[in-house]
Order: sequence, then C-alpha cells, then structure tokens
Amino acid sequence: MLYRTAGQFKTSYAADHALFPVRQDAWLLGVIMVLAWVVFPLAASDFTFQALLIPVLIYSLAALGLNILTGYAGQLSLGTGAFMGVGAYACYKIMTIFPGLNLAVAIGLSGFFSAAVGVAFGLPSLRIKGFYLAIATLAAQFFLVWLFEKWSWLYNDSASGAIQVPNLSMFGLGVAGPTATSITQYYFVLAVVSLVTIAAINITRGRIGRMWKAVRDMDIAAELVGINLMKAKLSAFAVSSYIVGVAGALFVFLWRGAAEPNLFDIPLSFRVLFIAIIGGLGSVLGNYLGAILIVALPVILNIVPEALGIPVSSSVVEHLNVMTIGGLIIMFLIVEPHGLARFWAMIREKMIIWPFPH
Amino acid sequence: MEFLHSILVKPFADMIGAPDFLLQVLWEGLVSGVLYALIALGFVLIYKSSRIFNFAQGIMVVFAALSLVGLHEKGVPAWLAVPLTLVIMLGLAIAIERVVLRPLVNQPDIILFMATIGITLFLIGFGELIFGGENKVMITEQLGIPTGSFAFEPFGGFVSIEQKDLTAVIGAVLLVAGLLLFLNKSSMGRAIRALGDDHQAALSVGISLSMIWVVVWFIAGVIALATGIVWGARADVSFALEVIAYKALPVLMLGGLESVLGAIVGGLAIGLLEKLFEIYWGQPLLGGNTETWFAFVFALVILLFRPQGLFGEKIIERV
Amino acid sequence: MKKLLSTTILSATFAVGMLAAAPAFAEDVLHIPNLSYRTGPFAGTGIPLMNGQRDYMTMLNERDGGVNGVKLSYEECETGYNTEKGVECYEKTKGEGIVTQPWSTGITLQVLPKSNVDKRAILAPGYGFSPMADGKTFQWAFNPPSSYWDGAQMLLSYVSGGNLDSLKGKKIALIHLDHPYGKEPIPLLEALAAKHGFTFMAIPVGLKEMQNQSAQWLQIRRENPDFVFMWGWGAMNAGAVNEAVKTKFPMEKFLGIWWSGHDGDMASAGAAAKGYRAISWNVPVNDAPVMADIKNYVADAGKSDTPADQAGWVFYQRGIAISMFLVEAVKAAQANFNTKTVDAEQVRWGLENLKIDEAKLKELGMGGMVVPFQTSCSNHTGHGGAWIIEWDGAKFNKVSDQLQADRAAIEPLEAAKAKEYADANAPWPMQECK
Amino acid sequence: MSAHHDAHHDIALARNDGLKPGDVLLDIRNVSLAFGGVKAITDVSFDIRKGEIRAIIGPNGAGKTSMLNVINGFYTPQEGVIVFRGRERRAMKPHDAVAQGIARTFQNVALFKGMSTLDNIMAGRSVFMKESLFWQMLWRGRALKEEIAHREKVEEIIDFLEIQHIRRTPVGRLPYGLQKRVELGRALAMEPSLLLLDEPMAGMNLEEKEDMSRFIIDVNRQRGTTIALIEHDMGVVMDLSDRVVVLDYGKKIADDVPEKVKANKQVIDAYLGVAH
Repeated sequence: MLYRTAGQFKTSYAADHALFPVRQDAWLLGVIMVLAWVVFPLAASDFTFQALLIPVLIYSLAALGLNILTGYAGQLSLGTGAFMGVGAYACYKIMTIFPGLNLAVAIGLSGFFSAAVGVAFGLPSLRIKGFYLAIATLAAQFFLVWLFEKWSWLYNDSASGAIQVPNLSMFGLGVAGPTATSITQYYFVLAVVSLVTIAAINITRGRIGRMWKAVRDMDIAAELVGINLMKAKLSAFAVSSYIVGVAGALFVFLWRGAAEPNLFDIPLSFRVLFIAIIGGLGSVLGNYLGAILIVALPVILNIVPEALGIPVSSSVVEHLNVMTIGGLIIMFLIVEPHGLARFWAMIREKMIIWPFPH
Repeated sequence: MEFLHSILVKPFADMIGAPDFLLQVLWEGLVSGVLYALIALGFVLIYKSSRIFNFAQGIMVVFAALSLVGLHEKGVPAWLAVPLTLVIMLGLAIAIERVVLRPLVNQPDIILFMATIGITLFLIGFGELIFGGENKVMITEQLGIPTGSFAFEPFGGFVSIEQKDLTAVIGAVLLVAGLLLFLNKSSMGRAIRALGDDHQAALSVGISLSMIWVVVWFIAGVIALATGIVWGARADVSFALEVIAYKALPVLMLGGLESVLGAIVGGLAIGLLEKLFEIYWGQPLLGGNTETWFAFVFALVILLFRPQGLFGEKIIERV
Repeated sequence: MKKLLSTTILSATFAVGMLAAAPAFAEDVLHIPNLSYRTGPFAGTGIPLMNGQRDYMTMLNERDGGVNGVKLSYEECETGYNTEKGVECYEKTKGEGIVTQPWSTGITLQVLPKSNVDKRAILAPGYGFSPMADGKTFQWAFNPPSSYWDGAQMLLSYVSGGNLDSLKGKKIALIHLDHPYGKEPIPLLEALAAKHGFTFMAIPVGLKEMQNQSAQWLQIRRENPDFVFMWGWGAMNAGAVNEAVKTKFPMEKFLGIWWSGHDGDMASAGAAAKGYRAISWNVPVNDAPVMADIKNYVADAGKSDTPADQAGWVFYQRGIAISMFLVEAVKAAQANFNTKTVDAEQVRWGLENLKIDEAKLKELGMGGMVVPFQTSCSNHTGHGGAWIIEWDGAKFNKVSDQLQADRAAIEPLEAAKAKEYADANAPWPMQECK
Repeated sequence: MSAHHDAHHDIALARNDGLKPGDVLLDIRNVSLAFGGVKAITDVSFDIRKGEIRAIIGPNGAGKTSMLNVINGFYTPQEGVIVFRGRERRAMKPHDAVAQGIARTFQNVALFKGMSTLDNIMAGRSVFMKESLFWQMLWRGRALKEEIAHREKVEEIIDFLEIQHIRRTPVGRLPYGLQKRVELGRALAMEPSLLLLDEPMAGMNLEEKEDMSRFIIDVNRQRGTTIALIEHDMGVVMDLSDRVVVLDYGKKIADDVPEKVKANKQVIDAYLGVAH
C-alpha cells in the first residue's frame, strides 16, 4: 500500500518527464532531504561529521563522476584518484594566485582543469576499447601522481611536498582550514553535492545521457544511428572528470585540510570504483548507497567491538575489516551484480504491486 | 638546441661512454623484465581460460611467499615447506573457484574484475591476520638458492651479477618452458588453450570447466610462488610487494591479453626499456622515478597504433 | 505514511545520537590513544615500536598501578600509515585522549593545524615537521628529543669529523622515501650544501618502488657519491640495504636516520650489511632495570605480543622510551596542577616542562637508553642529540659518543620555516615565552 | 496487453529529398570490397529508385550485408563509387550517412539493450537534437521543449508500430520479434529517405512476419520511404519488393522484377548450390 501508483495519471509529456512519476518517491526523497539538511546536522558530533557524513557525500560525488564515464558511457576508468588530484591541485593553485576568490567559485573553476586533463586522456578511447582502455586511465593515474610529486610549483615549493589548506571564509563563515567548523563544511559539501546531483540527473535523462548509454550498450550501433562517437566519448570524459575534479577539490579543501600526492594514488581510484560498482553502474542513486556501504560501514565496523565491550586489538579489527569489505564486495557481486540501486529498484517494484503479486 | 642535445645525443653518448654501466643497467632491466613476464603469464592464463582480468595475482604472490616463510618459521623444513605451500595454493584455487567464480559465471568482465579486487582485499586482511604484518626474510639459503655474485670486468669497468638473480632468470625460463610444454602437449593444456577461443570446443575435450579453472588458478598460484621467492630474495617479503601486480597490467596490454608469447616479450621489453629510460632520460632530465609510469605510457602509445596489443588478434568489427 | 515518516526520523536520530554521544567516564583513568600501524606496507617498522610503547604502559599499570594511582589506558587506533585513516582516528580519539601520537609525518602535518583548535598536544618523538621545535609558533606540537634537521646536521658533522667545511667538493646523496617524511631533511641539507660547498643530491624512492630500488642504486653507482644518507621507512629500508650490498656500495659510506636503523630491516642482508650505520637517539640497553621489570610484569605474565628475541631491538626499546616521555609529562603535569587525572591541556604543559636528565633516567631504570634532554616553552624538541649505531651482522651497537647538533646552523632556517607556516595558515595563534 | 488498433496509425514523418518517385536515389557503380585479400564484393552495380522497395537476395556469404555496410558508410570499398541523391563519393562517415537520410536495421538486432524502448527510439532522433549541455543540465526551457517536441514524434512511431505497452521496458528483456520492431522504430525515427533493412523477419513466426510486412508496406506507401531489404524468405521478398538484385559470391548475377528473377536459371543454380 505504500507504493500505490493507481490513480496517478499523466496528462502531458512534460508531466511524464517529471523526476518522480510515482508520488511516493518524492515523499521518500523529502524524508531524506529533511534528514540530510536538518536532522543530521543537529544530531551529529564532530566525529560523525568528519568520519561519516562529509566523506560519504564527497565519495558519492566522486563516484557519480566516475559513474557517468563508466556506468553511463561504458568507458572503464581506473584513474579517478588522479583526476580528483587534478581538481584539488587546481583549486589550490587558484586560491594561491587569487587569494581573495570565493572558494565556491574556485572549486567550480578547478573542475574545468580536471575536465581538460580528462579529455586529453580520453582521446585514446576513440581507438582503444574495453580493458585495453583501462591502460590509458592507468597511465593517467600513475603519470599524474608522479607529476604531483615532481612539479613543485603545484605545491608552492613546500618542503614536505604536501599542500595545506589555509583558513578560508565565505560571507564571514569559516568554510575551510583548521578553524572552520564541521557543520559549515557539511552544509557547503551538501549544497555542492546536491546541485551537481541535480545537474547530473538532468544530463543523464536527456539527449546527452541517451547518447552515452547508446555508446555503452553498443558503440557500433550508436555510430550507425547517427551518434558521433568522438563527441559522445569525449563529452563523457569531460563531464565525468569535471565532477570528479570538483569532488577532489572538496576532498582536500572541505574535508582533509591537507594532502600529499600519494593520497591520489590508485587505492583512491579503486575505492571510488568500488562505490560506483557496488552502488550500481548507470545509476545516480547507487553512488550514495555505495558510498554508505564502502565509506561508512568500515568506520562503523571499527566502533562495533568497542561499543560491545569486546576486547579486540585495533589491528585485528582492521584485518577483519579489510577481509569483511573484500568478502562483502564478492557477496554483493554474486547476489546482485547490478548493484544496490537495482536491489532498491526491485524492492520498490515489489512494493508497488504489493499486496497483489500479479 | 641544448635541450635537443640532452634528449637525443647525451643519453647515447653516456651509454657508449660507460659500456660496463650500460651492461649492468641492461641486466637489471632484464631481471625485472623476467619477473614482470612471470606475473603477466599468470594473468594471461587466467584471462584466456575464464576471461577474468585477475587483479589478485599480486596478492597471490605475497600470500604464497608468506605461506612459505610462515611454514618455515613454524619449523617446517624448506624441502617440505615448498610442497605444502603448493597445497595451500591449490586450496586457494579450489576455494576461489567454488566461492567466487562459479556463482559469477557469465557475468560481464568488469564484474569479474571487481570480484578479483574483492579477493585481493580479503587475502590482504586474511594474510595479515595469520602471518602478521611484519616483514619476513625469504628463506633463500634454505631453499638452496646461491647468494653470492659474479663479477665481470668488461671494458675496464665492472658488472656484477647476483647469483640469486641469475637463478631467478634460469628458474623463470624453466618454468615458462614447462608451462608451454604443458599447454601444448597435455590434453588439459590444450583444453585451456581452446577455451580462449570457444567454450564449447573446450568442453568437448571432456574436461569440466570448473576443473579447468581450478587447474588454471593453481598454475597461477605456482607462478605466484615462484615470483614470490625470487622477488622476496631481492628485498623482503612484505605486503608492499603487492604493488608489483600493477606492473603486469601494461605488460599484458602491450603483449595482448591472450598471448603467452606476448606476456613474455612484453615483460622483457618493459623491464629493459623502463630501466634504460629511467637511467638515461628520467634521472638526468625528469627528476627520476619514471618507472612508476613509463610502462603504462609506453603501452598506451603502442596501443594507439595497435589497439589489440603486439600479439593480440586483430579485431574486425562486424554488424 | 505519517507514522512511517516519524518513525524513520526517530530511528535515524537515535542512530546518529548513539554515534554522537561520547560520554566521558574519566574516572581515574588516563586515555592514551596511539595512531598505530600494525597493518600495511609499513607494519614491519611499526609493530616493534607499538609493542614497546604498549609494554611500558602495561608494566607501569602492573608494577605501580598506573601513574600516581591513575591507571593508564593505552588505546591503539589502526591507521596503516594512511593519512585518511589517521584523520579518522584523530577525530575518534580526540574526545577522551590526553594527547595525539600521530606516528607519521603525513598525519602530523594533517592534524597540526587542528591541534590549536582542539587544544590537544601532538607528541611526535623524532619525527614530524622539524620547525615544530619552535614552541612559540607550534605551542601544541612536540618532537623530542631531536628533530630531523638535528639528525641531518649531526650526520654531516659525524662524517666530516666535526668540520663541515672539509666536505667541500664532496658529493652527498640522500636516498629517501618520496613522502613528506623523506623530504623533511632536504631544505636543511640544501642550505648546508650551499654554505659549505658540497654537492647535495636527493634520490627519491616512490612508495611503489620500495622493493625495487635497482634504478636508484644504479644512479648511486653512476654518481658515485662520497656518502649516502637514508631517510627510509617500512619495506624501503631492507630494500635499500640489500641493493647497497648488491651494488657493492661501501657500507662505511652509507648512513641512515634513526628510522632506518631497525634490526628487522637488516635481517635479510645479515652479515653482508656489516658496517652500516645509523644515527639514533636511543640505544638498546638489555640489562637496564626497566627491561627486567617489563620482562617480569609483562612478558612473563603473557601480556606482551613481543617475541622474546625482539626485546633487544632498537625499535622496541625506542617504543619504551617514547612511552616514558609521555608518562613523565603526565607526572610533571600531575605535580604542577596538583591533580591526578590531568587533561589534555595540562599534559601539554607537562610536555613543555619535560626534564629527562641522566639522574632521571637512572631513577627510571633507563640509564643510557636514551639521550637526556629538556624541553621548554620555546624549545619543543629539547635537542638532546644522538649516538651513532653500527650493524655488526646480527645487531646494532653504539659506536660513538653522544653527538650534538650545531643549533646555530639550524635555527635560522627553523625560524624562517616556522614563520612561513604560520603565515600560510593565518590567523595562527602564537604563544609568548618568557 | 494493449489492444490492436483497427485502423493503422498514420505516420507523417518523411523527409523531402527533392526527388520524384522513380528518380534514381542511390546508384552503386562498380563497387568492389575486400578484407585482407578476401573479396567480399566484386564489381557490383545497381541502383535504387525513389519510392520503391528493393530487395537484395542471395545465398549465405553472398556479400549482402557487406553491401549494406558499404551503402551506409561502415565499410569503405576499394573500388567504385556510390552516388546518393546526386552526390558521388567513395565513402562517408556513418553518422554523416544518417544525417543525409540513410537509416538501417541489423541482421542481429543491434539495439541498446540497457535502455527502454522509448529511449532506443529517442536515440534515433539524436541527429536532430542539438540543445547544449548547459540547457540539458537545467532541464528547463529549450532543452525541455526540444525533448518534448521529439518525444511527440517518437510517440507517433510507437503508436504506428503498436508497441505502447513496452514503452518503458528495457529492450534487453523483450522477445526477439518485438526487438526487431523496436529496431525498425529506431530507424524510422531517423526520418530516412532510404531505409536499409537487414533480414527484418529473421527468426519470426508467421504472425510476426505478417505484422512486419504490414509495417514495411505502410512505411513505403504512407511516407514514400524508399526501402532496400535483405531477406531469406522468398515468399516475403516476392510479395513485398518491386525489384530484386541477386548476389552470389560477391558478384551480381541477376537484377530484375521478382517474377523474372524467380525464373532465372543462374539464380536457381545459386540457391541450389550448383558449382560454377
């Protein structure tokens, strides 16, 4: 009865194009919005903000960027971490060169740098396909991280080779740097993530999204129905890398506060890829579900033995944690290879027809 | 002009100027190349037989080496520890086939690839839990591997060749020869090769698919142990060794995912070229550490000209 | 629908509330968190240190019932040397913990700016950012008893026989981990190279190359430096020593910083690495009374993870020394503030008024185990100096008298870099020192 | 199930190519194609006239699909020229071919399996849709207007092909016969002046074949769309087509009206497999 669609009729194509053809979906989203904008910020501690809420949002955004490339346009990328790095270093340099600039503007601009780099490393996709293409993104991954180490201009020649986020404020509120409060950072990240998500939903359901999906499902056929493969693939690389770059800038400026080149190395790329795949390729919602599982779950797993008063050393917890994550990944792939988003879709379908199964 | 000189002339002048050093560089490159080729071979076998891009090959190297050293630490003599480790690798192969591969059969490539990353994480956690995170010293001498070195003095300089590196090269050659023999002469080997082309054809040989998978993953385990021993003898056995798996990727791409010959040629080529590039171009001109990316960029450039790799089969697109 | 909504909100609120609530039961227990790493590629070097730290704390609890009657609760939070996990641990432990022990230069840099806000001291003995010595700028950070720059200067002074000008025209290479830690000594070595006329070259080893350093050692063979210094960590140390043996680089020209003087790392090279030296601010003293106490109260009682043959390791005993620094700071704070359960701010005062002299070491049963030093408001390192230890094929032995860094050569750079840091992170709070 | 409509829906989508019925729309002149020395097509010439249904038949491996691939630019012939709407050329990029009015379906259905019927057919409108990323992102104003305008055209096709009930279903889940129909819909969405159909009825049962024949005839009659089709079912070919060209081993062996072709000795031999 929760998901009763009867009685909801569309009277125009415009209404049919609405985001939530089923009213209950809008309700559910409303609940989530209230939780995200009101309940969580009121209830969360610093630890909850810093170890759960903010990272889940930022990782979701990065996974969304990757999902556009891999899930929608079908181009496997193993270089997400490095593209996040491009966004972060671009933002750092922009803030160094124009110290008075609004941070939101700087983050928005930094995405263009990662988009440009993404397109450059996307060019081989016009000739190379499948796993062979992974080599192009891996080349980007390893080359860019090396460049972050060697090009000292990027980190203002600091001796440690690390970048440090200075205190930055917007409208009198500290948003980045050590003096910023977690709640301000959370709202900033939430706002950016919400905006980008809306834009991504719009792009993926329209002309460009169809173009990408067509290329993903069958690139030859896409070409033969008049889709320009070059435009489709490169636009996917550009949009994807833009979002990933913004996520990278948020990652360093709104969360970590400092970064060294190794941060953007391949484990980060894999982490984001896990989120996208466990969440569900070709889905926007999946990125959030995946991030909750991959980012938040280990943190919670870490707390569990302690909360239950079981004396386990932290290293054993960590070993078990790594094993659990590995096992969970395999289990989820076996149970639902299309990810958590498909899992949710199935539950939702069941709820729509419930209690009449046919 | 000076710039052109430094990239086009000076490196070669340096090579000729110190030929003994060049020989040493080539030898070092060759040794790494042999090891890359070994790891890539493990990848190719698995890919050929099951279309799985097995990312766990790197951690299998660590796991095999740790098992060997761990058993020895528990008091098992070296001659017994090797076969026991092989038993462990066989158990691992069977477990992977049962728990991971069988339920995931016919899934898209990327799903299988992700599953192997899942296996990697699981084995890291599991390995550290039972063996601990400390570095372990490879039982080189106990295994009868000579540890001295040969010194040559060509061109008035010197070239030093570690006996364990030499053993590694010879061992790798023997392993590859044995593997080729197995693939070409035994019915199981032929089934594995046929599987790359056509599942039905392979099944008609009368060997079950899961049997083939267990065998292939076991061979990958044997290769992992061999790699673990020789690489562990050069430094220590630790989880840091896992990263060498990444190097196998460009080797594979370069050689073509399904070509045994490609893995060998690709491994050697990348081992030699990345060392030469690092020493003669990377260090003087780019600040060094180019080995982290050279193989990837090189493979990428080659793929732009041959999208299927050097030895991969040409793809003709049809609709 | 409505009911569902409110239930959802309620349960979500509850769940978040559970996580948020961190009730402080500070009942005569001092929470001493440690951002340890017993996993990952650096576990090999991390484990003996963490074992030493833990065993000392356990020994005090068993032998004395804690510190002045207050039990020590030593709690590890696993980071795997990963800065991301490190920050997570920092957030997790900052509620109850009386100090932060970040155990990685990367994590130190990450939490350094937060320490001012969260008002909790960072204890980074022998690591971290060298300018942290400047207590006026870094009022919440401590890196006793010697900083990396002290270490680099002492190494130069040692190989030059005390006269750095004698290095003129010579070539000194630094093989280092390509990570904030490994890069630490570079600014000082560059400055001293310019001043004394020797050639300095940095040879970085990437995290992915730790076990495959042949290119770096080919470079060393080609450049043929007069001395090679090493700032290595984790699997890099063993890799480097093995390569040095392989390329026949003379061991007497190869010296490491204190984190590269680890028994475990030398084992695979064994006798072939005889003559390798490292600078260290602690040396193993196996017959020290404190070692006997740890054996009695901890190891024999089955409360230690340390294998018996590792009790004599430099790193294990360094872990003991580090815990001792912290406990002494707690004691100083207890005395000064006349309270047993000191808080994080009081511990900071304790760290700033730490006096570890020969007499104190004797009293603690740790005579000769660590260099004596004393911190102050403006001096957060203490600059106790260090010894040179040499690998004899089976263990490290002390082979020098206590060295002292030439502070005059370091201080200007230290002050400049501290100021640079404070400016970059403006507004940065400074403290006044008398 | 949706009810079958009594009256066929009209389909008004058509492209004005400025040609009168009976004019030559496409002229293939002496085309040869080879793959690494293996000849697939040898010196074939024929034409397709505006408004007709032209069948290309021949035994397996005769080079029929290769011929379609040459026509829509997927393969580039080594020799010969193609004249389409008066313009002569060797080859063109496939998406240019679409832009100029050549659309096709495939022997093995080449739909976008993860997308719904609606999206598949909408994808066929890609060449006509232009709105920028910026407007797409906002999903307001121009992008939405464009989307709705094209959606209306696509709905016409959906009604015409009687596939309303599977509008939202991912095509990968549809039975083969319906997939073929969706594929025809996608080709129609491109508003072709020349529609290439590669075995549109392969694998269909009798009822499905009748439906498909009806759609093909309606497209041809109502829209005046020129159609070239490859088909194995001789009954269908003889019923539908105006003229038939027969290929065997890459060579043209006959080109005539269906009745004459049926009686051609060479054609009968080719189909019976008589050695040359």
